[in-house]
Amino acid sequence: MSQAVIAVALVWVAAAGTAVVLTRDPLRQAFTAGFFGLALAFFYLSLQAGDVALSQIVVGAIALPLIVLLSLAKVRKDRE
Amino acid sequence: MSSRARLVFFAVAAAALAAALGVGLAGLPSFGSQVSAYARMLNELAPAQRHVTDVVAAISFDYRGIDTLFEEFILLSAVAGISVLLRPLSDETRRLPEDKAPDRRIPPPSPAVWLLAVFLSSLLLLTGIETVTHGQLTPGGGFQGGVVLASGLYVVYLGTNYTTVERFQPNALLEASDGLGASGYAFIGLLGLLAGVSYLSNVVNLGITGDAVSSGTIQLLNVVVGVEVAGGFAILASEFLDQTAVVRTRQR
Amino acid sequence: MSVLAYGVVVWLFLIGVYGVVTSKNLIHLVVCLSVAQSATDILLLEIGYRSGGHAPVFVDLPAHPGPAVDAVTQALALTDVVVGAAVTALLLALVVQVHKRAGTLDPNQLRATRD
Amino acid sequence: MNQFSSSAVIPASVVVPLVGAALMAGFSGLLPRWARDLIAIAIAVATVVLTLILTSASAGRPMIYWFSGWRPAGGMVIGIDYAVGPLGAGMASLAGLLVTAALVYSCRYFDSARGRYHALVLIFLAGSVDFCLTGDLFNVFVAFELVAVTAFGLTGYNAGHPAPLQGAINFAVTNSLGGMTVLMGVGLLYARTGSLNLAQVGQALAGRHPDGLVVVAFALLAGGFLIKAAVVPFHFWLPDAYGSAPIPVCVLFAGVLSELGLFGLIRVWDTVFSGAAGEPGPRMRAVLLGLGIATALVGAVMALAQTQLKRMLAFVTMSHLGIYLIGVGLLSPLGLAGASLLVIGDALAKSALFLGVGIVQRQRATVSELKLRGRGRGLAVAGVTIALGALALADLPPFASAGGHALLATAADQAGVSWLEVVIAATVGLSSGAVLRAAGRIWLGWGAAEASSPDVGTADDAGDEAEDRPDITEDGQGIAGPSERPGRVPLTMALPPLALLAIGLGLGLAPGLEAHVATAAAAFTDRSAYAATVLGTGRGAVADTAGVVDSASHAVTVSGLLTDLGQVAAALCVAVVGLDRRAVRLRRALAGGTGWLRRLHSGLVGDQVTWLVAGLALLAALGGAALR
Repeated sequence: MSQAVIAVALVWVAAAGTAVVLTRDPLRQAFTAGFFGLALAFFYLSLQAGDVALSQIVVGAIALPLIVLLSLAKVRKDRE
Repeated sequence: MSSRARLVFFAVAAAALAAALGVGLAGLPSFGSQVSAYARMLNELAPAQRHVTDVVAAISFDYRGIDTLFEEFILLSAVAGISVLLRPLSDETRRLPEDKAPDRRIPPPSPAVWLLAVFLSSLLLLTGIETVTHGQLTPGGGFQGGVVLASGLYVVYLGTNYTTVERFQPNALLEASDGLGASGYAFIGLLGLLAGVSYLSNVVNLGITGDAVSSGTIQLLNVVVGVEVAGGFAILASEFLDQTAVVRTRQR
Repeated sequence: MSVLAYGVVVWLFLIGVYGVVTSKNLIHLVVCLSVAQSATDILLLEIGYRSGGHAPVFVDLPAHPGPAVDAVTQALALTDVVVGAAVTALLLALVVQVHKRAGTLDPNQLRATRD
Repeated sequence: MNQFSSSAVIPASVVVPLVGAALMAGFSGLLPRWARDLIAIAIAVATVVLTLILTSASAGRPMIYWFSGWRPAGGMVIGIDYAVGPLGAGMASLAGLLVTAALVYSCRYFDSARGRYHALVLIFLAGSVDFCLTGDLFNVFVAFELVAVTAFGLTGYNAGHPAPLQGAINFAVTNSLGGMTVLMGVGLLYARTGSLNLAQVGQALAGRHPDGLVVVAFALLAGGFLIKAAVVPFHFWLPDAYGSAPIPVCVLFAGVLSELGLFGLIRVWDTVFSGAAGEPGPRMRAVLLGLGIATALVGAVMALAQTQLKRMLAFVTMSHLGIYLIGVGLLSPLGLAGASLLVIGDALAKSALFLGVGIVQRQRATVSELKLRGRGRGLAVAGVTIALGALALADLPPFASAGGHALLATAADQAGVSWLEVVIAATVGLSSGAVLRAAGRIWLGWGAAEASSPDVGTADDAGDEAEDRPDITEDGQGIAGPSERPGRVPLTMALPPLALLAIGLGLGLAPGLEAHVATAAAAFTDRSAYAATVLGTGRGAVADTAGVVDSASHAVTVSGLLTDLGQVAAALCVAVVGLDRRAVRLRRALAGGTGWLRRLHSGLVGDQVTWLVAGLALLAALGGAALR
């Protein structure tokens, strides 16, 4: 894939990663983190790393956000 | 340290570390300019030697198969650790939501939702199995397929209500598949020893490159990894769900 | 291009660590740690990239496909993704319990091990 | 033993504990508690036997095992190898021995969370063995993470209390960052050399002047290992984790876990970086000795300031890690041999100490030295264990640690830094003195019942809170807690600490042990012989060990024994000063003078990570100064 696509993906990854860190509210962060996971997967795909991209999607965009949300739900329930 | 002092200290330290990393990374060959001779050799040899089309699978499960054995046990340890951490302790009870208000029954999910969940989860099941078993051919394999299989189970959780699933207690089955998958990897490695070669040597018939059944132990290992990962991730999700849905601190 | 590619690695690692240092919520902290961790995968894959290279999947290729990218670093990154997921999940379990036992998620309020 | 069976021992030493752990995790719900205990202990013992076989079989020259049958071809390494030498295999058997002791001890100690405890402990063992034997850089990273992930879960095992959970979080965050730096270092070296094999990477770097990339790769790898080894300023997580983990887990941590970090450091130095052009050795020695001295002294001073026994032992552990780093950092075979023998001797003593404290905790429901004053009656086993353990840590002959101390002293002498003896004696005097002070207060009833330092933090109470109250689980298999039914000390808890001390004594009496260890260390530090054996380029390449062995067999001298006794006397003095009523002003002054150091140990993960970043930057600067 062309250099331009990779460059765009790199900027996207850096911006999304920064957004994840700067999103201080965990609930919103779960969504930015999912978005970051997708950005990473896209970047890996642009580097011709299909296996890693697939892992990144199932982990970064599905499994981890799910567990973060469940942890948040538990924490909120405890506070009630 | 006060939070201000910490921030200043961190800023200085991080700037120094960034400079150091910059110096180190500047020594790398320019981006995209070269690939190691080791990698070139494996790209060239693996399809012929191991009857795979996805060289990454051959490296993960054959050339560097012992790495992946330990990787599976990292996952197993994490799942076991999470089960330990989230086990209901002596001051906690497991209480299903309807126990709180016995007169108010939770309505069963509507048939449409149920149907959708069954459809979605069977779709995920098929995709998962396909991903697991074609690891030697295309990107994907035991790990990725395993997570997809586990997510099929999540969908069942979502489509019915969790307490119904909870009644069936599928955990023993999931734990067994987690443990069987991981030990299966270790046992398949023994085939090499039994054949008089090395541990994890690929001694099973390699088949024809590109066939649905090919690449010998690479495919077998993918299958056991799929079994382990599916069980492991399902346990993981159900431990966290359990905490949210049924585990309560006992009132004092 | 090299500056951008390797610069992103340094940036993501340090911004993730910055998040860990300044975090006021343990769940946020754990996710920041996973951001720092992704920098390592990016570095590995960048090391193995070859401009114009095709994926190390030798199926349906044109007659003269040219060089492939490094499959070794991909296998390493694959392992690291799994390790990262395992550690993140384990940390979240710890966080859930800490909240139960200490009643707070603010890492600066956790004083049970202060000397 | 024929070719096949002797080589199959190598993979068996990791496969046996792994298979056991996986089946334990998957099916142990089907087995009663006693069967789980028995199976887990049998597997640990089997692993000890396998690694002991390897220790003796690899004494002549390293055994190389290529997994998946991929031997190097055309000068290029294809697969992953285990490069088994007596030092690595010996370390692995030490891990197995401590795991066995911990498993026996936990039979009647707490609930096993349906066998997952056994699974985690056995995987910890397999990871340690892998770490000690592997010859592949990336596999080192995988082993690093495997050991770490099991350790995080085990630290937080008593999930009903805040202290272990916080300790586990600090531990997990800092050590995960360590894993990341290791992996980045591996990536950089791979980019430079195109290989992941220690021997081949070392060959590629040998004889060249290190540039920025190699320096930073070293700093990242060393940083990761030093985080695990809890070297200043990466050490803050250690007291939090070791001070709050369950006692049987502390045994594994104090004896093996951090030592693995030092093992990784010296392994990578000796196989990869030591061949660099420009004679980096002497400058690197200065860096490592500086870090070692700082760690030893900070640990010892902090140990003295503690009244919570587990946290005190955690700092004692840390101060001894500093001493090992001094030995390793001398970068000579004799120094490494001294450190190795000390690791073995001290591990046995420290484990016995932790187990002794565990008995006290079970019977008295507290680990506060002050609350326990004069309440030692009826705890004879624990008293003997703690007193003897502290003396063994002070290198009292004939414990095995005394031999290690002698080797280390000779090595320091040969390197022209004999003043290190003073640093070591001070460290050992302070840290063992702290333990002896506690023993005096508990069993002799000496000293006051309140602290001399006014600013005692919360860590003191955390010890009581973190007591290993068995948390009864859903299967109802928990054992009644100590507060409910202390009763007599079960044999499974009394025997392991005594057995460990006896082994330490027996090893110290074994003739020629110093020479054996020195031979092993000489082979370990010979980079080109290692590379030739792994890559199969020089069949006859055997490290020259004659000179080292000669020094080693003359290391134990009368003056050396007197130094040992001097250390023991110093420790006793420290203990007396710590207890005597007349020394109260001195104690106040000391407590006031070290208050700033204690306040740095805030237990906050944000502080710890900040120190970690600063330490990495420092290491990069020092590494640059040493290597270029």
